[in-house]
Amino acid sequence: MDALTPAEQRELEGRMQKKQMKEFMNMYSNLVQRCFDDCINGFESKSLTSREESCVMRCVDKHMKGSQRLGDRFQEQNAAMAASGGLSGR
Amino acid sequence: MDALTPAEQRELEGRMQKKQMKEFMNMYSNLVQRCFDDCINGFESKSLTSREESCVMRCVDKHMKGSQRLGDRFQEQNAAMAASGGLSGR
Amino acid sequence: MDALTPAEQRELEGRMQKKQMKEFMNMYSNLVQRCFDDCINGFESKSLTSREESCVMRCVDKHMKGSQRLGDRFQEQNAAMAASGGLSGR
Amino acid sequence: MSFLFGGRPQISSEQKIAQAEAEIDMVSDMYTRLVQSCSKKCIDNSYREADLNKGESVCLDRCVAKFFEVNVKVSEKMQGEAQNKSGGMFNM
Amino acid sequence: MSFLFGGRPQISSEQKIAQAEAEIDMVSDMYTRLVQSCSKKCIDNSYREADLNKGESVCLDRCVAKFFEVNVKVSEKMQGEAQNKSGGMFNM
Amino acid sequence: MSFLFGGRPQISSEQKIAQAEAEIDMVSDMYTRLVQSCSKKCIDNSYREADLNKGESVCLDRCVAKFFEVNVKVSEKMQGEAQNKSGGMFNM
Repeated sequence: MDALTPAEQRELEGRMQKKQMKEFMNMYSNLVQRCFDDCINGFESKSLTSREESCVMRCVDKHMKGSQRLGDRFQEQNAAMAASGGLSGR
Repeated sequence: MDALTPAEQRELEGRMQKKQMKEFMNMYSNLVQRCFDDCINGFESKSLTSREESCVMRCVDKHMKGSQRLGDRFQEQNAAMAASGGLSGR
Repeated sequence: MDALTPAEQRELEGRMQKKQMKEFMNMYSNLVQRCFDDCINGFESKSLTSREESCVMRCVDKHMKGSQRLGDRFQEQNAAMAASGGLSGR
Repeated sequence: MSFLFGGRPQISSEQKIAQAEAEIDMVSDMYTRLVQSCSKKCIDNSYREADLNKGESVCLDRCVAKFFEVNVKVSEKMQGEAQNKSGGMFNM
Repeated sequence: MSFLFGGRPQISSEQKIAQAEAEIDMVSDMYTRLVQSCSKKCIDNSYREADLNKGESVCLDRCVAKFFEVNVKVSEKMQGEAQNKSGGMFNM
Repeated sequence: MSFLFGGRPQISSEQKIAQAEAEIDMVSDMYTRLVQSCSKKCIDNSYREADLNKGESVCLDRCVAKFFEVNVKVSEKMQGEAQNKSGGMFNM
């Protein structure tokens, strides 16, 4: 792919900022839904039990650590692939 | 968050109209897929059996009532949360 | 629905091109995820086993043939429905 | 789906295009969902062979027909509902 | 969710609108997910009857309350994390 | 993925930006799917502890490597197909 000029680069970065916001919100919502689905299974009352609440807390913790780790590995692999001229071809 | 001026309010409403259309279509498609997945399980013929058809009808009915109910509760909770200054902060 | 003028038609086609690209990429990603989910189940090593690799190859083949077939049937049904004035009404 | 897209009088060029765009989006979304649902119901996920076998092929064909029929039924039902009560179930 | 949308000083009109839009998108996305999760947990998918029965209705009501509570807990937790370390877990 | 994005000659500035945008979207979509798939395969959903244990951590690392390898295999296969027949399987 041809390199972008600095002006094109700036335009691209502008467009990316909006997307990052969206992606962050999407990840946040995924986390809420995932931990709700995995931890909440009884509907005898309308408040969380203490057991459910601590499950949610551990769930959030674990998945944040998980995506941190996955993100690190993903970037390493992506960098390695770019260096070897992998998927993005040429 | 700062209040919007009337002009900004109108611009926002314009953008929202397109989204509402999209959301309605998305909900419609969800309903078709959900009731298809839950009610259709045999492929001995290419037409719906009467049993499948009535399952689909009840499925649509039940989920429309369900989302009506969920929407009502959602708005109540959202209003209560806004009143108490909850998630949207301040 | 009213027919579009040639100019409107061109504008619509322009908008569609971007979407087709997106849809193709989405289908590609679906295929990767689907075949990964169905074929990869052990994490004793960081490389694919030969068994996993051939499962992925057959999975891609089968799903490409499957979507080809589904696409053909879909277009037939859609054409039949348009001819009979079906869902799009009028 | 005339109940979704039908009948506003005197619309502008932009609205006409947006309406056509929405119809295409709807069809394309239906196709995506049909591929998901029918692949799941008809294709054996052990992938012992690369070709669709006879059973899978026939299942896919019938699955498309049934998916369309469900779509028609749901659409008719919702048009009926929309006529009975104005206002509607899907307002948020 | 003030930690998501809060407090940039001196923003333009376009930014104000975009921010309001983002909040609405967020609420609407939450509603979509709530419908998915609560329907799955509360509605019996054999569809023997077209009406919500008593058990399903009560379950749906409580499900909304619990979903909101989880949302609040997760939001509070992440605000806490965001204050402890600047930088953040979700950078890609 | 040069078969997706490669080689149109003489493109405008807008096209160059759109192409770069599409590549970023593709990478970001891959990351989202990888998080879904690898979390499901590696993280025990009873959440008895807040930390990743050794087994989960190793599983996540290997899962990323395998996900990339599958991505490469599928991409190579489709480039091969695309060269054999012009026209293509994914036209709708």
